[in-house]
Order: sequence, then structure tokens, then C-alpha cells
Amino acid sequence: MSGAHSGALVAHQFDDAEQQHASASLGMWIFLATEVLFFGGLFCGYTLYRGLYPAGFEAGSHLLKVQYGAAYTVMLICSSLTMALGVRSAQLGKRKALVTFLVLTILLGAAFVFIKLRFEWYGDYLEHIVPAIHWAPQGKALAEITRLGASLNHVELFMFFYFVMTGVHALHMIIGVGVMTWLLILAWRGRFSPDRYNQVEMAGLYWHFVDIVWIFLFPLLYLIGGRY
Amino acid sequence: MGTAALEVPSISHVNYLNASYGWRSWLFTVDHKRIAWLYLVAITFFFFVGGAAATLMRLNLIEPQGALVEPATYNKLFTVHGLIMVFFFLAPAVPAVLGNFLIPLMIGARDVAFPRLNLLSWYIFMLAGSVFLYSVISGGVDTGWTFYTPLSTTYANGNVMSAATGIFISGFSSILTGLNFIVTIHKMRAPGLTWFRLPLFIWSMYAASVIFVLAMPVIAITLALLVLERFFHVGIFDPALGGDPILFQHLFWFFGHPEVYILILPSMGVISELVAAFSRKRVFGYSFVAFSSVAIAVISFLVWGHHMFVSGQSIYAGLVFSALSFAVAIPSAVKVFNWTATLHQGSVSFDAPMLYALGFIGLFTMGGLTGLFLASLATDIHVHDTYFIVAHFHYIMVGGAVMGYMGGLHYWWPKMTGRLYPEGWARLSAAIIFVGFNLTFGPQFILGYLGMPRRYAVYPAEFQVLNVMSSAGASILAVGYLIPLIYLLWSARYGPLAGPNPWGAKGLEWTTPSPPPTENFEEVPIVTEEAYAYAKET
Amino acid sequence: MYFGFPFRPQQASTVSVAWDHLFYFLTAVAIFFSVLIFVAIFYLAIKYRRRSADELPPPTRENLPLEITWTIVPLALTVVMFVWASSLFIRDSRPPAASTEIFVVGKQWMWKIQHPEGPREINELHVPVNQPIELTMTSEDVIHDFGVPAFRIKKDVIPGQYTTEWFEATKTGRFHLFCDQYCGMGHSSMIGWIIVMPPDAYERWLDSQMKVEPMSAAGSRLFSQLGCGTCHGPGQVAKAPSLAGLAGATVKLQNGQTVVADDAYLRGAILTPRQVAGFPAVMPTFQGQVSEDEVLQLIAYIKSLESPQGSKGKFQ
Amino acid sequence: MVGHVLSKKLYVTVFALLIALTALTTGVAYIDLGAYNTVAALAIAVVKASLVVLFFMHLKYTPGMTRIALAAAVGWLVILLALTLADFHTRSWTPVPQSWQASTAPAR
Ligand code: HEA
Ligand code: HEA
Ligand code: HEC
Ligand code: CUA
Ligand SMILES: [Cu+2]
Repeated sequence: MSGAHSGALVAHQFDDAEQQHASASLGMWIFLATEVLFFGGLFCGYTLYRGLYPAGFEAGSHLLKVQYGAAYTVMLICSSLTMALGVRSAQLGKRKALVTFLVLTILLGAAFVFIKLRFEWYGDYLEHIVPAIHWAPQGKALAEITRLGASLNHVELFMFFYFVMTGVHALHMIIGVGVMTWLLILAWRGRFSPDRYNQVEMAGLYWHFVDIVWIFLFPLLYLIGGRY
Repeated sequence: MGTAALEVPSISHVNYLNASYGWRSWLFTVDHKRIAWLYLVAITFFFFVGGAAATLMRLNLIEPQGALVEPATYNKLFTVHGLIMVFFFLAPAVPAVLGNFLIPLMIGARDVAFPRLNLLSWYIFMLAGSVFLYSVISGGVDTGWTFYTPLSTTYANGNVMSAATGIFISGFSSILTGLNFIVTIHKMRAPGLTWFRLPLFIWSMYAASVIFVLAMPVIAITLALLVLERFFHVGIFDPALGGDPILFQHLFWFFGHPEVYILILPSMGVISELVAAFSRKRVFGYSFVAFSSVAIAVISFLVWGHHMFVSGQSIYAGLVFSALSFAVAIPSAVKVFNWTATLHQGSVSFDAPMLYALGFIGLFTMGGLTGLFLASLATDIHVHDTYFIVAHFHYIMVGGAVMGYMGGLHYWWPKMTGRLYPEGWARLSAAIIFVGFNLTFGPQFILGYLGMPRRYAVYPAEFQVLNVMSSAGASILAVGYLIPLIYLLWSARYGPLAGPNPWGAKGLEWTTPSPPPTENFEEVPIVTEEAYAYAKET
Repeated sequence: MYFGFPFRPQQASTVSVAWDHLFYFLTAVAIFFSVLIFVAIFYLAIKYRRRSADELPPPTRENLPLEITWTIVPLALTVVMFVWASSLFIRDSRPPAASTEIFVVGKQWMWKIQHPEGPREINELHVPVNQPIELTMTSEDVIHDFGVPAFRIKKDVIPGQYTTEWFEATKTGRFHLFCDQYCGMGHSSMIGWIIVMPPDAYERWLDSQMKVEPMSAAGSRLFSQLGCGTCHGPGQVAKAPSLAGLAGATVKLQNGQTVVADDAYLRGAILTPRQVAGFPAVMPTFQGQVSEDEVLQLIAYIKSLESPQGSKGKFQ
Repeated sequence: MVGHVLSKKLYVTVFALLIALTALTTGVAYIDLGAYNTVAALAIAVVKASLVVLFFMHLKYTPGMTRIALAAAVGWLVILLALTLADFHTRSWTPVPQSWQASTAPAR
């Protein structure tokens, strides 16, 4: 706590580090609240149509591959752990550990985005199940849709939700990776100390939030109607 | 010696205006007071653009077959008018100009909690405005400010995508401003300034900020979905896929109704300040007025379906929304009665800001009471989407919110510039605005009741008389708005010096010099008394 | 006194009088409170005007009873408004049993209207006086709104769905029909007339139009043209459900839900077929192959089919 | 300074729980529970999210305002969903016009 009043650590508008930290934390949480409602619009539409077109959504969900969804979930949980430990290292002033954990977090996040785009989405493209861009389900996909008696239109609607929801999520991941990289540079230069790690903590909150969104997206998109 | 220019007294103390010079010192400033000026310039520009569109509309409606423009152009005019006035003028007007300037001053802080974020908000706002203006210049949009699907996604030919993108971006500016204010009000209050010692302006800014933060993200994602659907020709509102266009309306109005309270709440806060200062009395029923702001903010999120009574929404949902819409009227009623009661046994002066305040109370009451016609399921069916609606919301937004903004601008102008505006001109233009306003929008109530639909470029001849009256009123109104533009500009340079507290008002902002120094206060004020402690005893 | 404009829209339907009464009540409340506030402001502001520059008034005293009064009184008034308005609304939201059904299709920027007997009209609707009329409406493109001020009715017309509204005209004459939902460039010219006629004149009008086939006949023609009969024809009951007597019946769906086969259901069954319990999902979608007008004709035809038990569809 | 330093062990425990719950939610999807599949999936997701919020995001150790911010977010999400769905779910309550009932044939 000592030294908190020494100039640069506390911006001019604040009285002390305590106030600065509390403000930053409150601001970040409010920002996350807006994020909840940002995704909320999507969840609202999703819930509505899932209720209206259960067969279409079930069939659509069965076109996705559970193994991807589960793998992403594990990756994100791991990255959340590394992030939490990173914040902890910052709190304790362990620069090396902080750098290591940030690197791990970035790698996990980047891997997530890479796998999603390169393998899952590209795979969807090859299977002709990308609405608007490449939409002509055939073979196994078509068989599944017919088996469940779903209307192709409703399946397309589901796939649209799938791409938009995971797309917006991936966008958040990309932004997150960007922020982490910036933090990494700062951490490398030794900008953080037990007196001064607000940015790491706030970025951590954001990262965990993105993880939470995925925790919901996984069952909502990949596990509809079971896989039995 | 002896020339006119030298008679202008100059401001000698170091303040936020003369602390540094040059365009960089303005465009890269993080001082909340300078950022308020940046906003002021921007929204004034937008106001006159929106007003010019309104002028052209009113000119066109002088003749039933359209006196001026093609229907296609008319449709673009009201779309641009509505979007600019709502998103680029009124939503930022009181919050981003007066709020930015005053919140730190009123709570005894050196700045807002996140000054750089504050500047960022302005840049985002300007980016949004530029994108929107681009869409207007390069052909315009013609969807109405409500962007209803599938018109906007499939059938409209205008630049829907760039316009929606502009609004989308502006949402983030509002979110960041709201966030900044909430944190500032929570964390930056001067010692001794407890919640119930806060000026009521702060309470209503707080309530409005909460709405910013919770409503804006929903419109952002909704517009994003709209743009995607228009781009890919596939989307969640598309009836061909089994999508439901009414879902769009739900998402739009979930934001849209709270948005209209974003427009009015800050002005209500201004009115509380004005009524107290110009009656030299504490606002009657302080805590009721304070809590009614919070009540409005919360209930405003529960009433959106009242815009959809004839849209095919279920009648049961309609009943719920109708009941809740009546509920949201109560806190507004409480405010109106308390302001009126404040005059009782006061020392009422009729300076221009007070004229605006009294105008606000009267016109807001009329606008609000006609809102009750719309909240009633049966009567709304008849007047929905007619000029009755247009009259309702202009009474609240122009007669109410804009009057409040004008009143506040005059009241704090001496604080912002250090100089007094010419009182006589100000009273005159307030009176002109009041008369012109009623002549413009009063006849529209009757038009609407008679059945004239809104957004009509041409109309049956039997509605002409009332339309001509309305257009005549609009020209008076235009004069009323141009006069202040001129004399305020003049007074910023040549007005007499104001001194720290020209009105003899209470409040921390009046304890520091006009214009205030960059750090606002020489030393952190310590608050020991209630707000509006005018009377001798307290 | 004549001001060059009327002060009240014509009252030409059964609901208009009762609805106007509510409107007058609301107006009275609005005027009362507006006058109250204006008078109070003027009176207080002038009575307590500032008399000297350094005048300081006595402190504000809180007054809880007063606060409660002006919370409760508006609350009570709004409860009255709510109950009154909602009861009118609920009462008038259901068409009377004996109403005649007429079909409306909105399209940028005109109204296409079909009578079950066959005649079609554009931007005009002829109806008999004192006869409840139920409009079943849909749109081919964007949302429109079928509003008739003299009848105090208004309802959005939505693509992909059916909405309904009804009225019973009490006066003969010509009444404005407006499109009240902004629908693009020609919105303000999407207007027309409702022509209310005495019953005998209406019959004569119908006769003069009678060269056209009734909607159900047109539907029947479409039914064979599109090959519906190959599956739904007589004797095909194993392949596809029989459509006779379907209209108005309760249908059990594959997913266990039951629905009433109303217009909207039939439209969905044709355009986006869903699983009826016990049948394979082989019915192709007819979306894009039939226009909204034609769907309505098919529905009229299905309604005209007799059920095996002898009870009939709505139109006989 | 102001932050709350939690033990490494706690983080790892929470992490292990999260992984276990992920396995559980995936596994449950392969068992036929009817409508309860969705309920189970959502319940597990809520538990997981709560773990992240409480421990990784330190909600358990932060002042009341943070909780209010979170509660507002969730509450408003509920408002959005509840009132929107209230419309769509009650549309079918409207009685089918009487003229229909007159001709109702027995359910098939
Ligand atoms: C600042 C903006 C603002 C504000 C504050 C309000 C306030 C209110 N509005 Fe308004 N409204 C709009 C802006 C606003 N509105 C806009 C822009 C539209 C059109 C959007 C579009 O379609 O383009 C609209 C449309 C609109 C509709 C939809 C109409 C339709 O499209 O069919 C409805 C319906 O219920 C409504 C109701 C109300 C009510 C009940 C209030 C209440 O909050 C009013 C409360 C105030 C009072 C009641 C007055 C003071 C009270 C007294 C003096 C005491 C006496 C009181 C009683 C007896 C109760 N408004
Ligand atoms: C805050 C919001 C706000 C404000 C301040 C105003 C201000 C005004 N509005 Fe607006 N209005 C809306 C919000 C607002 N409006 C909205 C949301 C809609 C709905 C849009 C939609 O349907 O989608 C609407 C719609 C609307 C209509 C209905 C259009 C229709 O449905 O067909 C009309 C018609 O009279 C109108 C008129 C006016 C007038 C005369 C003013 C006046 O108060 C304006 C006064 C200002 C001036 C007159 C400026 C003076 C300056 C000049 C004259 C300079 C001129 C310069 C040049 C010509 C170069 N408005
Ligand atoms: C290839 C065979 C086939 C053709 C052609 C066909 N249908 Fe069907 N139809 C079915 C089957 C099978 C069902 C039941 C399963 C379902 O609802 O999808 C059905 C169901 C229906 C239903 C709902 C019946 C109920 O009991 O609820 C209606 C209405 C209908 N069809 C109308 C039509 C019309 C009108 C056409 C022509 C434009 C048509 N069908 C053409 C096979 C067909
Ligand atoms: Cu059709 Cu407006
Ligand atoms: Cu509203």
C-alpha cells in the first residue's frame, strides 16, 4: 500500500490507488454487463426459434461435431486457469511467471481461433452447410435432416445462429488475444508490480467472461436434443 | 483607447479555456470540460442538419400532393431527420455536453473516472456521425428511424448498411459515456457528498447512464444482425426461412423505449436544477424526485411492447405491456407535481432558463398525458402510426427535452464561458420557441385523431388546413432556434463577465471561478450541507 | 363555426362509438391536468415572483400526505383507463360468429382483395352494411397495415403470417383506407376506399362481378394443376392425410403437439410442410411456386371439402 | 495492495471441477433424458459459469456494487427473454374464431 500516492501510479483524477482500482474494477464489470446484453439479443432470437422449430434446431445441431465443441471448452477452461494464475503472479509481483502464463493464455486462445476457422468452419464449408455462402446440405447431413423431418429452412436458420454466435464469440477471442499480447509486452518490460496490475486484472475479467459465453454456447449449439 | 473592442472585459484568471492553445490542445484534450465543448459543436451541427430536414418536410407538406420533393426523397428526409435528432443530437445533448461538463463539477471531482475513455467516446461518436453522414450524402436511407424488417433487410434501396453501421458505432460511444458516468458518480464524489446530498441532476444522469449501458448493446447486436441479413440475404428476421419480422420489433423496442427515457431523464434533471435555482428553494419532495428517476429507468425496460399493439403481438402480451406503460407514467407525474409545488412560497424569477423550465413542465405534461392515449389498448389502435404519435413525441422531445437542454445551456453558459448572454434576446427567443412549437405540433394531434397516417409524402386534401398551420408554426420555430445560435456565439466573445455565481445559485459548480480552472477546484471541496440549501435556517 | 376541417373522424362502425367515449374520457383527463398544471404554474410563479434581488424564501417543507395523494390519484386514474381500454380491446378483438371472411393481400404498394365468391378488387373493398366482416390478411413483401379511421380499426399485414381484423359498418358511404405501416417509396399512395353499400346494392354489385369463379373453384383448379391430388387424392390415405374436413379440425403432429387447422396452419402445411403424426415427410415445399393469392385459394378449396363424417368445412 | 490473492490450489481445484463438468455435460448428451437433456445441459452450464465468476473472476471477494452490476446484467437478460417469449408463447392462446369452432370435426 505504501507508495501508492507517488505520482505516476495514480492518475491525476484519483485520490489514491484504492479509488483507482475500485473504479477500474467497477467500470470493467459494467462493461461486461453490456456484453451480456450484447449476446443477449442473440440468445433471445435463438430461444425463440428453438422453441418454434425444435426439429430444425436439433437437426442443425447434429450437423456440428461434438468433439470440436468439447475440445474448445477444455481449451478455454485451460486458458482461464492460466489467466487466473497470471493475475495471481502479477499480484505477487512474479514477472517471469506472469510472462509464462500470458504466453500460455495467448497460445490457447490463438489455437482456439485457428482450429475454429481452419478446421471447423472450413469443414462446414466443404460440407455445404454454410448458410447464404455455401448452402446445399447433402449426403449424411441431408439424411439427418430428413430423418428428423426438419425443414431445410429451419436448419439454415439454426446454422445462421451458429455462425453468428460463434463468430461474435471468436471476434471477442481475437480482441482478447490482441489485448493479451499488449499486456505481454508490458509485462516483459516489467511494467507490472504488486502495486500496479490493474490492466492485467481487467483483461483477466474480460477473458473469463468470453470463456463463460462459450460455456453456454457449447450445450446450446452442439448438444441440442442429445446425441443418443 | 475607447474603441468598442477594448470595452470587452477580459478574463484574467487561468482557466480551462486559456490554459493551453492550439487545435491539438482541443482535439487531444482529456479535460471533461473541453470534451463537453467538442460535443457541443458536433451536436449543434447535427441539430441544424436534422432541423433542415424537418424544414424541408414541413415545406413539402404544405400541399396535399407534395409541394417540394418526390415521395422517395421525403422518405429519406424523415428517416434522416429522426435518426439524426435521436442519435446524433438529443441522446448526446444533455448527457455529453452538460453532463460531461457538470458531473465532475457538481460532485467535486477533478475529472470523470476515465478521461481518456471520455475522449475516445467523442471520437467514436464522430466516426459514427461521419459514417452516417456518408450514407446520407451518398444517397440516403429510407427505412424510417425504426428500421423495420423486411423492408430494411430486403426491399429498401437506400444505404441501409452504412446508416445502420453508423448507428451501431454510435451505440458504443453512448455505452462508454454511460459507463464513465456511473463509475464517476459512484467513486469520485467529494468527501461528505452522500447520495442524498447530490443534486437531482446527478440522480437523473445516473438513471440515464444505467439505461445507456443496458439498452445500447441490444440495439447494437440487432443492427448487426440486420446488416448481416441485408448483406447475405439470409438471416433471422427473414420470413422465407420461417424467421419472424416481429422479433426485430421486439429487439428494437427493447432498446427503443428505454432510449426515449434516455432523451428525457437528463432534461428532467436540468429542470430540477433550474426550478430550485430560480425559486431559491430546495426542490419539493427531493427524495421522491430522486427515486422517480430510478423508477423510470427500471420500468422503462418493461413497456416496450406498447409500440406493437397492432403488430400482431399476442393480445395477452399487449395487456401486460399496456398495464406497465401506465405504471411508468406515475413517476413522471410525481416529478411534475413536485416541480410545481417547489414554486410555492419561492422567490421566482423569470430569467430565460426559468422560462424554458416552465415551458418544459407544461409541454411535457401535455406530451406525457397524450402518451396515456397510446398506452390504452383501444385508443392506440386508432391513433397508432398517425400524426397523433408524431405530436405526442415532439411534445415530449422538443417541447420537453429540447427545452430542458436549451434552459440548461443558458443556465450554465456563464459557467462554461465566463460570460453572460443577453437576457432580453434570450427571453424573446424562448417565447418565440414556445409559440412556434405549439403552432407546429398542436394541430398534429387533431390530424392524427382524424386519421392522417405518419410518414406520408402526399395526403388526402381534407387534411391540408391543419398541415399548413403546422408548417407555419415550424417556420416560427426555426427563427426561435436561430436567434440563440447567434447571440450565444456573440456572447462567448463579447458578453459581460459573469463572475463565479451570477444566479446566486447553490451547488459546488458555482463555488469555483467561471470558467473553472482545469483541475476544477483549488482544493477538494468538503460537503457539509444538503443540496439546494437556500433558506436561511438550514 | 367552420375551421376548414372536422374535429372528429366519421363514426361508421359498431365499435367506433364506444371507443370514442374512452377517447373523450382520456381527453378530459388530459385537459384537466394540463390546465391544472398551467394554471398552477402561472399562479404560483406570479404570486411568488421575486421582489428583491436578495430575497430568500422560507425552507421547503416536505409533505408526505401530499406526495402520497399525487401518487395515488394518477395511479387510480390509470387503473380506470387500463380496465376500460382493455375490456373494450378484448371485447372487440374477436370477430362475431356470423362474420363473412374476406381476404386481403398487401403488396408494395397496393391492396389486393378477394371475396370468397370470387370477385377481386384493387384498393377498393365493397361490403354490405350491418354485416360483420372478417379480414384475413397477409403480405407478399414488407409489413403493411390495413387501417380505416372511420371504423377505428388497424392491423399490421405481415409477410409469412396471417393477421385478422374485423368490422361491422353501420353507415353506407365511402371511407378512407390507409396503409399505416411505412412500407417504402409508395407508402403514402397505398390508400383506397371502403365502399359500404346497402345489402341489396351489394348483392347487385356482386352479381355484376360474378363472371369470375369462386375462390374455392380457383383453388380446386390449382390443386389439380400442382398435382396435390397425386398424394391427397381419394384413396391415397396411406400416402398422405386426407384433406376432407381438415379445416377447423384438431391435428396431431409428430412431435406430440396438437394444433387447430386454421388458415395459418394450412398455409404453413403447404409452404413449409411439417410432420403430421403417422405420415412420412415426403410432401415437397411449395414455397416460391404459389403466390399468396393462390395459397388463399387453395385454403378456400380445402375448406370447401366435405369431411367423411359429413360435417363440413367453413364454406359450404 | 487492494486485490485478493487466492491460493494456487484453489484455482486448480476449480479448474478440475470445470473439466469434470464439461465431461459430464458431454456425457449426459448421450443419454436419453427427453426434455431434461436441455435442463441438465443448462444447469451444468450455470454451475460452471458460477464457478468461473466466483473464483476466477473473484466475485466472491469483491464489493457489493460488482454483484449489483452482474445481477443487473442477468436480470435484464431475463426481462428481454421473458417478455419477448411471453408474446410468442401466448399468441396461440387467442381462441380460434368462433366461426371455426362451429365446424370443428373430431380430432384425428
Ligand atoms: C422523450 C421521449 C418520450 C417520452 C418521455 C415518452 C413518454 C411516454 N410515452 Fe411515448 N413515444 C416517444 C417518445 C417518448 N414517449 C416516441 C419517439 C414515440 C414514437 C416512436 C415511433 O414509433 O417512431 C412514442 C410512442 C409511444 C407509444 C406507441 C404509440 C404507437 O406507436 O402506437 C406509446 C404507447 O403506449 C407511448 C406512451 C408513452 C407514455 C405512457 C409515456 C409516459 O412516460 C408519459 C408520462 C408523463 C405524464 C403522464 C405527464 C405528467 C403527469 C401528470 C401531469 C399527472 C397526471 C397523470 C396521470 C393522470 C397519469 N409513447
Ligand atoms: C429529438 C428529436 C426531434 C426533434 C428535436 C425534432 C424536431 C422537429 N421535427 Fe421531428 N421527428 C423526430 C424527432 C425529432 N424531431 C422523430 C424521431 C421522427 C420520426 C421519424 C420517422 O418517422 O422515422 C420525427 C418526425 C417528424 C415529422 C413526421 C414526418 C412524417 O411522419 O411524415 C415531422 C413533421 O412535421 C417533424 C417535424 C419536426 C419539426 C418541425 C421539428 C423542429 O422542432 C425542428 C426545429 C429546428 C429547425 C427548424 C432548425 C432551424 C435551422 C434552419 C431552418 C436552418 C436551415 C438550413 C438550411 C435549410 C440549409 N418531425
Ligand atoms: C408427394 C406427395 C404430396 C404432394 C404432391 C402434396 N402433399 Fe400435402 N401432404 C403430404 C404428406 C405426406 C402430408 C403429411 C405430412 C406432412 O404434413 O408433411 C401432407 C400434408 C398436407 C397438409 C396437412 C394435412 C393435415 O392433416 O394436417 C395439407 C393442408 C396439404 N398437405 C396440402 C397440400 C397441397 C395444397 C398440395 C398441393 C399444392 C399438397 N399438399 C401436395 C404429401 C403430399
Ligand atoms: Cu403499405 Cu405502407
Ligand atoms: Cu415507448
